[in-house]
Amino acid sequence: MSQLDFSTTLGNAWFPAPIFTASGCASSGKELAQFFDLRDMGAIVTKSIMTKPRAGRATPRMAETPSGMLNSIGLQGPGIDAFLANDLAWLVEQKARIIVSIAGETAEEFASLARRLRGVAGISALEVNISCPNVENRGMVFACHLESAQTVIEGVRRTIGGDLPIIAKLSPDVTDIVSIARGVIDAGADGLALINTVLGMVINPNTMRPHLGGRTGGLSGPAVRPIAVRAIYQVHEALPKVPILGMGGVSSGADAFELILAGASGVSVGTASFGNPTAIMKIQNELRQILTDKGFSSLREAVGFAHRPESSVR
Amino acid sequence: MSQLDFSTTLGNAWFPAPIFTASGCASSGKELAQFFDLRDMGAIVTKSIMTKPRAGRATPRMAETPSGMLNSIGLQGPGIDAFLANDLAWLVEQKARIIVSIAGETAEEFASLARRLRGVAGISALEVNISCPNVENRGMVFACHLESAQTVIEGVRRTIGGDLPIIAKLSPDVTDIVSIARGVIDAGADGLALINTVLGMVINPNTMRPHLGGRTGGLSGPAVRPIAVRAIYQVHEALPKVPILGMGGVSSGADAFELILAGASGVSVGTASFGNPTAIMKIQNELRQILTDKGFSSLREAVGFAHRPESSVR
Amino acid sequence: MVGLAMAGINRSAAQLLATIVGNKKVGQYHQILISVGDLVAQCKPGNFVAISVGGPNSKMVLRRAFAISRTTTSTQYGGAIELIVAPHGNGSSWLCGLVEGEQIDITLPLGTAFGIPTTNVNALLVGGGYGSAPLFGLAEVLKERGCRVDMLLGASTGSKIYAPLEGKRSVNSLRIFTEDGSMGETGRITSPIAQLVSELQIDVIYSCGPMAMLKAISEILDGGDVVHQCAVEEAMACGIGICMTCVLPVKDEAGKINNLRSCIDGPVMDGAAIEWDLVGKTLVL
Amino acid sequence: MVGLAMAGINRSAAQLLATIVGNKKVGQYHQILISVGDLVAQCKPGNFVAISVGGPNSKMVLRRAFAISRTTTSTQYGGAIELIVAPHGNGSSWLCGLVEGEQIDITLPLGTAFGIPTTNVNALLVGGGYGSAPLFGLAEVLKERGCRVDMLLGASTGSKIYAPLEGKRSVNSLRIFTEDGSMGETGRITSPIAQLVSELQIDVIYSCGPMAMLKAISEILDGGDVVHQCAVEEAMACGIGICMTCVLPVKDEAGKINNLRSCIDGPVMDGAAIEWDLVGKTLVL
Ligand SMILES: Cc1cc2nc3c(=O)[nH]c(=O)nc-3n(C[C@H](O)[C@H](O)[C@H](O)COP(=O)(O)OP(=O)(O)OC[C@H]3O[C@@H](n4cnc5c(N)ncnc54)[C@H](O)[C@@H]3O)c2cc1C
Ligand SMILES: Cc1cc2nc3c(=O)[nH]c(=O)nc-3n(C[C@H](O)[C@H](O)[C@H](O)COP(=O)(O)OP(=O)(O)OC[C@H]3O[C@@H](n4cnc5c(N)ncnc54)[C@H](O)[C@@H]3O)c2cc1C
Ligand SMILES: Cc1cc2nc3c(=O)[nH]c(=O)nc-3n(C[C@H](O)[C@H](O)[C@H](O)COP(=O)(O)O)c2cc1C
Ligand SMILES: Cc1cc2nc3c(=O)[nH]c(=O)nc-3n(C[C@H](O)[C@H](O)[C@H](O)COP(=O)(O)O)c2cc1C
Ligand code: FES
Ligand code: FES
Repeated sequence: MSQLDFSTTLGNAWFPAPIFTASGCASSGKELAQFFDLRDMGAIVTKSIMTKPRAGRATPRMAETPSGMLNSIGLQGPGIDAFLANDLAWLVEQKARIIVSIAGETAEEFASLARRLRGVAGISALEVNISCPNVENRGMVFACHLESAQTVIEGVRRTIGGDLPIIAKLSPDVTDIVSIARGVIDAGADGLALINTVLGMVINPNTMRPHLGGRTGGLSGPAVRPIAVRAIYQVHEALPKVPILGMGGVSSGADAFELILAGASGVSVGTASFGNPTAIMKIQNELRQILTDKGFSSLREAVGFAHRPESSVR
Repeated sequence: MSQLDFSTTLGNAWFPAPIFTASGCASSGKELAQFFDLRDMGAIVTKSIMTKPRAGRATPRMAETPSGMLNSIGLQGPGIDAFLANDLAWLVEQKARIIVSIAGETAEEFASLARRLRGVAGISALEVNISCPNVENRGMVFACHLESAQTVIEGVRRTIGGDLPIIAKLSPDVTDIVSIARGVIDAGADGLALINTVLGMVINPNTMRPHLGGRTGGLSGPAVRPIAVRAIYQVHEALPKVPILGMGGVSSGADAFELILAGASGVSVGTASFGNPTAIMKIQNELRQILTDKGFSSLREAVGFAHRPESSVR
Repeated sequence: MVGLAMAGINRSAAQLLATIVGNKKVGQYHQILISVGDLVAQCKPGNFVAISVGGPNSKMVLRRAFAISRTTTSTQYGGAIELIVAPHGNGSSWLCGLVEGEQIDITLPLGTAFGIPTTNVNALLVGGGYGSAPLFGLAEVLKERGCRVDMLLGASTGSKIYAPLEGKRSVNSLRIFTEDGSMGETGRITSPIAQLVSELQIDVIYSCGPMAMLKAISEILDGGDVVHQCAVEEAMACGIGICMTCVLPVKDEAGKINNLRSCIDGPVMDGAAIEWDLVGKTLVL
Repeated sequence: MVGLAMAGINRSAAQLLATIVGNKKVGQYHQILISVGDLVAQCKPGNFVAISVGGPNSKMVLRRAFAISRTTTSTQYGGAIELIVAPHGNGSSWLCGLVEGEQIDITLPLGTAFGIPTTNVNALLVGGGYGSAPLFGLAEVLKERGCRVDMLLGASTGSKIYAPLEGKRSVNSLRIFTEDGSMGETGRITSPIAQLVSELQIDVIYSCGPMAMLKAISEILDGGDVVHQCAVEEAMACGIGICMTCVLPVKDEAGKINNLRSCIDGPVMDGAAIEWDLVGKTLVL
């Protein structure tokens, strides 16, 4: 049997392996690096960085739910300056592949973050987390409205120029994810990240009030995997040429395989790392085995396989 | 300690207890009746009935998912004539309280179903399941679009007259559930049922194709409970006077209590009955105990309690 | 002749916390004995049970269905049922990992039973894999009625043949087929059926096993007057008739095809009434 | 004097499948012994472990954190750690239900340890509920350093006092407070602190217990020069610093308040640096 080609691409960025961290679920990378070598996975996707340092939301910031969890971190982070000086510099030094996630409160903030990252060496791609509230438009989430989503991506595209792939991260909390996906691609995104967390709430039985400091939170973990698979499948069906970084509830190689069959070219792992610090390595090894066992000679062949007519066998 | 008032109302319909079956999860009622007395629960909500007999979707129709399941039944049912003659007649005979759920492919079909039910004795309320595809509008789900949702409810309201409460059942798969909720109330609904299943997909690792005959399916069970709580909370916050029949992943009294605190006046139980035929009785008994333990003198006091300022204690 | 039990709801069904009183590995299967008290009297060959799996913190929300293989009564633990479980996925593997004394939440008996002829007929019992499980109990009942009972068992390989020694005594002949030839004759279980039907003047075939096997038998019998009582296995979410996930297209007497629930109008169904070619297809009424 | 260990990432942390070698009920708690081999050498009083709960089919996706109560080495099972677990919700109850020989997925040692003074000081150890767990091991270490060690334990009721007999030997005095008076003196554990601090000329307080207790101690000590090393307990999703759920508002030397992760900048933190009034509030930088 020939060697499996496990590499993948997102736009013009190439990665030797298809498993990534999920934004906000690997901090600055240092913390996971004591459990495995960051270079062994596809890439680290950094937590979404904003212009200024941010303290995030009030605690409690998490609630465990059946096969999932809610979080309301509120994008706590050091701000772009400290991020570039410390976190990014460290990651570059480690020779890890890096996807930087950015978030803003206004379309202008996204663009100015992109400007700061333009030309910074060692970055493979930019993930644009538009699943955050737009302070200029009644706190509506950018990714929930076509125009605001497009405005952000256009601004980033214009600022960053043509080289660095832009991956727009979408929220599943919309009536029609395909139209948002198409819109951000038209606006200049090279790829899509699907899905961010699903809006949820847990009420504390003791206080009888919303448990999270932020009242609502984002649902992640295996509970949401069927929603992620559906979103990836729908978008890949409509836009088969657009690369997708899939995520949502992946905690095994079989889960990652499911997202890839649906249309993901790469898979981010978030919540699973909380439950198991070596989850990413486990998932990556299991996925390699599954692809080999199924007779695929490359990861690429498996991407979107679920869309082929039943008659096309392996 | 005084007796707990466990009764509830949805519009002008009164129920001695707040736990109901969920539409499509209790068949015609006969099947559960061998495990407990149907009169002991709030009411049976029938499966959504359409005009003509319907065979539903192809099998496989279900896939288990982490803490949940997908279904793609496709509204299999006997049609309104056989339903009235057999299922409804039997339920009336049992002296069960009955909420009839209706579904249609066109707004006109909903109205004509309402016409058939007008004046039929023994029905407490009508649940209008608008979470199904509108064949006249590219198969778009009625509940996902304000106008189509409103058109259905207006038609039903006009036909049914003023007596029977109309409960509009909404889909969580929308960008802004509050605007849909407000819209259907404006259009004449007396209450809301929240939430229907969340659109999802599972890919079969063996065939490497979507597992369900209908490709996508509806996600239900504990996995979706945080989404249900959030939807109920958001809608109750915006429309505190509108009664809500809550549902989504309830499998214990504590779960039901959570939905009630969020704003539900009654709670439907679906998937939990598949895993446990006596789930409804268990949930109802546990809920009664919790309300008593917390010192509530009536269920009604607990409805929407999570919205009261932290300072208001029990 | 052989009336098909179209019971609808199985009125004897009850839910209980039952104790595991035995768990033995037999080939690739686990023979699991569960104490269920007086309910054994209600369990007929063909009926199944639905079991809650994974314990109190389980992410598995649905029950798993298993055919009742045999019923016994002992002075030690009273009435008990036996299941033959293949450790396949998470649910069945969990069940196979239970030890004596542990308790499970179980609903039983569910579904239709094999119809038992009122006169002595010639019966052929065909079991694929763990599908043989309910056939040994059935064979005993048929022998008591004075029937001639022959049996065919098949599987891909020998370790997937479940054929208890005691069971063999109750049949007139037993032939075993494996696809890899590791046990009995080499080949498919369906290959000898046509010949046996005419040689042994078979009146009724009782079958249990994979859907493809049941379908193949129905096709072999098509047009003839051999009755085919088959125990089907469709994915079931509830097992008690409330979810509509387990349907099969079945023709009624007037020739109308309808999606029937295999959990309450089955699992034992009339093989000739099932529209095998429509299984997994969208039915238009 | 007493340096606070601000270790950031605990470089000794490792993940392993560990075997339960003991599980004993003590009052309302379970004393659980886990074999972890040579890692015991890395475990310091104040460190904690994170344990995967519920087994392979668990709906619980997050680990649970437990303070390391003691470490031991035996010829029988090598190095082992001891936890004192209150069976509270699903995760801890599952853990308390494990029997000897079962395996758990565990990450350890995590977080900061109690800072140990380099000179002999007077230390007061204050433990609420199972918060006393890490204090006995700490007391031994302090005694070895020649410190005077006094201890206060408190809980709502007597069965929630965890006070091993052997542990008592290593302290100069032990006073117990219960709110219902069912054991020791009646009242809150915090009531005698101010007096003890001056009577015994306390240099450092080591505390572990509910957040409200830690806060109350900090308030008592406010403005004075007694060092307060407290082991906090914030809800943790990961325990290894990657999720940002476990933060507390902490003032740095320049007086700037920041949300620090209590799993890697804690659980042992400087009580005087924590902005107790801002816990659970939104911080604006
Ligand atoms: C009427 C009936 C009788 C059965 N009798 C037996 C028996 O005697 N011995 C035995 O080992 N198994 C039997 N099965 C199959 C059994 O119910 C489980 O489906 C099987 O053990 C796999 O479950 P799992 O949890 O291990 O696998 P998982 O992969 O975890 O199952 C996931 C889901 O898919 C469903 N599913 C998976 N495979 C099948 C299948 N082949 N048929 C139906 N549903 C499936 C399960 O019910 C479950 O909901 C029977 C099924 C039915 C419907
Ligand atoms: C650093 C640290 C040390 C701890 N040491 C001990 C110990 O020595 N002995 C002991 O019995 N418990 C200890 N705990 C608490 C323990 O981690 C669990 O939170 C507690 O056992 C409840 O978990 P559960 O699964 O039983 O409850 P569940 O209600 O199922 O827990 C649900 C979720 O809420 C979180 N949670 C619930 N209560 C608390 C709490 N009081 N503090 C933090 N998170 C909570 C859990 O971590 C979990 O994610 C410690 C916690 C931390 C953070
Ligand atoms: C604690 C936590 C923090 C997160 N922070 C971010 C973030 O900063 N930016 C972002 O785009 N997504 C963030 N996410 C979403 C994840 O990147 C991912 O899209 C989601 O959790 C689904 O994947 P999972 O189920 O594997 O966790 C966060 C998720 C969690 C659980
Ligand atoms: C098998 C199945 C069939 C359903 N059929 C219907 C239906 O006919 N009409 C309807 O309004 N909702 C239907 N639903 C949705 C449920 O009524 C309910 O809204 C949803 O399942 C969430 O509740 P649960 O998590 O308790 O199941 C169905 C759900 C399931 C699982
Ligand atoms: S399994 Fe639910 S109806 Fe048959
Ligand atoms: S628990 Fe995850 S960062 Fe502290």
